[in-house]
Amino acid sequence: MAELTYRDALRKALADAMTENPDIVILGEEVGRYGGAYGVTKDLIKEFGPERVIDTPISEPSIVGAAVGAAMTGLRPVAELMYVDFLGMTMDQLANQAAKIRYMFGGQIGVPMVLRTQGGTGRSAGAQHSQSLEAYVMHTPGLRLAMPATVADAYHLLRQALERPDPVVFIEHKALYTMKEDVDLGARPPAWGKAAVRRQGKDLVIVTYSRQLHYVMDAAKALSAKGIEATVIDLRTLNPLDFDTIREHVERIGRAMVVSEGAMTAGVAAELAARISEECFDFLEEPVIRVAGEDIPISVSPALESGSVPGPQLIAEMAGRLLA
Amino acid sequence: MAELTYRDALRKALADAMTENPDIVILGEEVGRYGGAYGVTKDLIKEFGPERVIDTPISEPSIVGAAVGAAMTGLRPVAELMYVDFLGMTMDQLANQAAKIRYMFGGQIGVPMVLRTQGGTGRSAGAQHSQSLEAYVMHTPGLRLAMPATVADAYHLLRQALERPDPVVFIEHKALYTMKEDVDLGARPPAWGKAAVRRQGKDLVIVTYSRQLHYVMDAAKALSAKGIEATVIDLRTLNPLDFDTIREHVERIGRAMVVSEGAMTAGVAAELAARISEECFDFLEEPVIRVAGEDIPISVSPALESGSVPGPQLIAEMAGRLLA
Amino acid sequence: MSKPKGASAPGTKTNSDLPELYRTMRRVRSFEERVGELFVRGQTAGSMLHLSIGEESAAAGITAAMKPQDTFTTHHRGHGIFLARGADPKRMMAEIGGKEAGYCHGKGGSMHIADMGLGHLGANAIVGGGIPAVVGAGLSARRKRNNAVSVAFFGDGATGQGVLYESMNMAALWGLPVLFACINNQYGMGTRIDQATANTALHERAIAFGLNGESVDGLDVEEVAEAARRLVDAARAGKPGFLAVSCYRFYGHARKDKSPYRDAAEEEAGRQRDPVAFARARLIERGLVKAAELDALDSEIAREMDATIDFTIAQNEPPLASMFRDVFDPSEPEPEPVRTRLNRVLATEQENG
Amino acid sequence: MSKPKGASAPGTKTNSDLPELYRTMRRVRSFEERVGELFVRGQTAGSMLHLSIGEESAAAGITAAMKPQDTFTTHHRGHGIFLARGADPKRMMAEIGGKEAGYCHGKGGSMHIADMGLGHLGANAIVGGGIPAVVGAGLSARRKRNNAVSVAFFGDGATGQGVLYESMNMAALWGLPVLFACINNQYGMGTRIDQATANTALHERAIAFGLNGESVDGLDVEEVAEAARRLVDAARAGKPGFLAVSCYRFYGHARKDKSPYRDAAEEEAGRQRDPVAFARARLIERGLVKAAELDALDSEIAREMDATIDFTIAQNEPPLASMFRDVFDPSEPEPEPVRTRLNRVLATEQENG
Ligand SMILES: Cc1ncc(C[n+]2csc(CCOP(=O)(O)OP(=O)(O)O)c2C)c(N)n1
Ligand SMILES: Cc1ncc(C[n+]2csc(CCOP(=O)(O)OP(=O)(O)O)c2C)c(N)n1
Ligand SMILES: [Mg+2]
Ligand SMILES: [Mg+2]
Repeated sequence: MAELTYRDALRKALADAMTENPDIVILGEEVGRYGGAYGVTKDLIKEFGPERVIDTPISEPSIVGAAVGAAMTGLRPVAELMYVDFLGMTMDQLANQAAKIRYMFGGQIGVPMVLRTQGGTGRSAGAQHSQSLEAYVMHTPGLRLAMPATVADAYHLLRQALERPDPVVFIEHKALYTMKEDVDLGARPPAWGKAAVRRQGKDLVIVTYSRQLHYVMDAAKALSAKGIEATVIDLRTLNPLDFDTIREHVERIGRAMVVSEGAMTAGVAAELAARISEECFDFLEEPVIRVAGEDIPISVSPALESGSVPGPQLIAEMAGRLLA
Repeated sequence: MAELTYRDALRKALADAMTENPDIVILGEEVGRYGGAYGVTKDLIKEFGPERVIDTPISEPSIVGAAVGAAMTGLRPVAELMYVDFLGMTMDQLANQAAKIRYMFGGQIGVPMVLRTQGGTGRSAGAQHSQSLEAYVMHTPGLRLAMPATVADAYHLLRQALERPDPVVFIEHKALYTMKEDVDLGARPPAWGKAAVRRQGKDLVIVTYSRQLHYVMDAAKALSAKGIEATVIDLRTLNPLDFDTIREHVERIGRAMVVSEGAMTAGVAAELAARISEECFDFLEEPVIRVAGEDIPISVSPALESGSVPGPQLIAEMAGRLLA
Repeated sequence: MSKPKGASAPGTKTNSDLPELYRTMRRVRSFEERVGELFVRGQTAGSMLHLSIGEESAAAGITAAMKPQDTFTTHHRGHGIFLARGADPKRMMAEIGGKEAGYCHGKGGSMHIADMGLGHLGANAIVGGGIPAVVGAGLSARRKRNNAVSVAFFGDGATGQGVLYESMNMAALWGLPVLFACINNQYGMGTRIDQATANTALHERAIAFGLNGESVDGLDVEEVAEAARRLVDAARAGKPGFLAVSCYRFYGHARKDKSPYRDAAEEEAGRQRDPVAFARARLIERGLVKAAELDALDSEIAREMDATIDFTIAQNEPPLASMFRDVFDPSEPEPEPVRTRLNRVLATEQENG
Repeated sequence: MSKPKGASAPGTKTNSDLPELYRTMRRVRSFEERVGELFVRGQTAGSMLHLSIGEESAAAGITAAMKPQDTFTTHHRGHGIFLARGADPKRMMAEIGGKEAGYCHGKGGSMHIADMGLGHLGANAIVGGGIPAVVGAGLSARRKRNNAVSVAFFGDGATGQGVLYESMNMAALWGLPVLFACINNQYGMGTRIDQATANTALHERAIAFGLNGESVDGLDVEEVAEAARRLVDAARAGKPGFLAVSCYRFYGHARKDKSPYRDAAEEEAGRQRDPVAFARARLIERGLVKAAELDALDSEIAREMDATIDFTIAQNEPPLASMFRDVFDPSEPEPEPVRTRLNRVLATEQENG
């Protein structure tokens, strides 16, 4: 057991994987000398050299496109987008190229790359640096999507992503980098694609991922004090989606809430709610409740920023009312 | 009443609006001399001149970005993306700029532009020219989204889009351009943001939009022959979303299906199904069924292409089983 | 200084403007120092604050070449440009503090400040994001025949972004009244310009696309102002241009960056290339203004800028309900809050359930 | 001709290759004519077919400069390049017909054909979409020390796309073994090159980014081959390059386009600039091959290419179930079909409902 931050767990995952696999290269803005805007790649350039830790110009479309080409020619690139908000510039290379190449070319070749990035609110960074855009990725056939909520998952999911045969978008949360946990990295992690049940309770199931897991756990604690016990499922990966785990608990409990930081409309929460509603219909005693980001841009004003996304209080309040 | 194609209705909407409003300009690839890849802007350059119908280089991000700047400085641009599949290159300008400018700048100014494009299957155009990407747009706060299914709507929705104070993404369907209808353009259209009930029936509600409306109507006919009567709602705009109309019918009928050509996971069908499931929970006798595009890229092979998206048969079959 | 200055007549020697250019630069310097202070005092909204200290000649020199009808976009390091254009430093500072009284009512902050009244079409947190807008503004100017030029301000780092070349190509093709103004402060975060591109003579690219292109030393604000006038005038006449102003980013990229990737000697030399000090020395050297007068001016500016901090601290945060405002036009319904939706869903439940 | 040709030793005069270059060009011409025929016979998958007739010298000349280990990406008009590189015309034609026997089992079609065996990293229906991949291939080559060059083929229209400049900048900065090969057929759909850019000397942009840059007349395949050899060799040595091959798109943009935007005289003149005819005349003029021999070669090629049509027509469509294959690696579960999902949901309903 060692105390580690989310940031350091990510860094260690990269370092360990790079030590084992010489084909892994990192490319992105400020990943080398600067060590990454959020410090995740700190000193990796010293350890692995500039041929494997490549500082790029500010050219997001071509960073992702170069990763595609590198992946097709025998490397295993980790491209970094400094903010998930820049996904918009790269969606052509990501969704039209990386995601479709194996398919379009009839299975001749895959694109085993990882696109690492970070999203979410918490730094007063404004409308173009605070978004949660995982829904764009989840909606795109051909892409895998991992979003670690814990320090252990930061490590394990990134290691696993670096073994996958297909492109993985790996979205960290900017508010989690300094979070610490005691972790035993030697312990066997859950398999890739498996959700984790973070808490068991008989009254309702809350399905979530990434930073919202922590808000949900806080809410669950508050609910517990009032005698309401929630089962909390952390999805860990949104593609693959471990619906079996969701189904098992929802069918048993009959009440479900989904929580996501992304904007509500046509977002991840919509998919989860739709899926639960259709697959577990006969078991549901109440509608599946979506607690998600407001359908508005994010402000720099800290009050408006935190008001724009779910927090423990809203989650607990709505869960309480669902059971009232 | 005059017989008009969807294409010509769009063209007429542009021409009529441009005649009335000298601030409207069109910019995009091949919109001028060529008349548009699908002929929608045919001869408009002759009528309105190259200052108002602007042929651009192949630079999608900057086409959308230029439209943003033009809209902020007093023009009312209609930017054309030849295929919605190119949205990926423009998502930064669309989602980070056009959609957020009014908000980020505290309401100082809006971005009254229309982004016209077309999507969908039907031409063996392959994975990068056949997508239905409306979910990306619907998920993005700040954007309006219109998707006409009929000739009359092609005209009226485009005219209305050209009066809106905010950015409207206007997605046509490539398989509809040659569709003909007898239309009376003088008749008062439904208000912007209102859905149209295309058919009334007591047994189930089918909510859809764009080309799938026609498949749904075909399916409804087949169902009717078997004694099943469907109410069919054509959304016309996905933002604003006319949920009141959906609610009214679903609450009365108790069974709903949503049909969309877009990939199922985290798509428009997910939003509609989630919304109906949560808001109409107590009225639903059966789960809301999603019939949507497969979570796969689109092939050029005509058989695989048409197999990848819903058709009248699948819709009718599933509706029939829902009522069995 | 609360209104944009009209440019001098084309071709005028700019020497006579030096006192005014100095004053503008001094105000930018002082304002930015106050932003740093506001941050230290924990009164900014976040830490993503990018000071333009060292780059004042670009702000002063280029805005001096612009006319009232002209428009512009800026980047994440755009305070100085906006102030030089005539912004109210109080409303700027309040915006940086995320306050209701700010230019954007606390929604935009440092990186998304704008003022349509001054033709400021907006700062941008997307590197290169504001560039194509000037092409559209150029199209508007041409159609409206309003003789306006539109200037895109951006950093050397933005030369990595493809949209710049797309936009330059369009501007050249259509002969638009547009200037691409690149503030080359030698760094994009921790990446020195020669670590980001093989040919650091950035203006050569513009020439290859058919624009006027120049690089100028930002130490001397008069040189900047003259080059800007040449290029803005040509743009107004239908030949778009590109101007790279070479300068040095005195401090870290954002407030928390201590620039460990630069060595002390380099920083020292870079800070020697101070356009404000250079202009001051020249004013005295030319006998245009006395040192004591400049001291008095500097103090007056310092007092003005001090007041921006007090003003900002005294302001309120925007009200929570304002969150749903301005997503769409005020004539449109606001987006429904999650809470309202859930209240309805859960209320129905309680009635019917 | 079913394997890629090794390049001649650097610096060799290419004259001696002319018969081979002619043969390659002739095969491309014949193949493309058959694609047109297949379309007329209603046997293609769709009508988005872009013939490279008139551009054969770029395909033949540049691929002649490439070595077996080299890789490349192409654009929507890439049949000729792939064939010149050594593709099997039957599998190509089958792919264009959307058949199971095609290179991509009918999923890719004309615009998404690829063959890893020949280093073909894929055609692209996104203008400019395949360009940045060669930067990545260049990084691989360097890390793997495999001495491979990667070539991005694209049209003049792709010079409107920002990714081209981003990628050229990266290639120059890192000294990658990469060539940007622009087939300048004067048009992007209905837009003539001078209607898309102010400076049509496209190679000047590359030079401004620090690459080697040349423009060459595509009428003469030997000139193309020589320029390509120079630039590919330099790229292999670490100096990336850009080569614009000027030619003329003989026919419409895609099969249905009759090019009403071009006048007859221009088309006539353009088609006079026929690289295949030019090479043929030169072969005879130099006494290298007799006309009768060329006639025999042409007939042999015609027969080979005729067979591609028969082959294609005889092939099957891919089975419907293959639709779910190859979204992900074969070791992974296939995406669940909508029908399967609905069957489960509706079955549960029937059990429990
Ligand atoms: C599209 C995009 N990529 C990356 C970033 C992160 N980022 C912010 S500023 C910056 C450096 C910009 O350098 P430059 O353009 O030279 O401006 P400077 O900071 O030097 O003023 C980077 C990489 C961003 N904001 N937007
Ligand atoms: C990103 C993108 N924009 C637009 C198109 C539509 N389109 C297909 S080919 C083409 C013209 C391309 O011209 P050029 O690059 O010169 O190639 P050519 O057709 O002349 O070979 C256009 C605009 C596209 N496929 N992709
Ligand atoms: Mg800089
Ligand atoms: Mg061309």
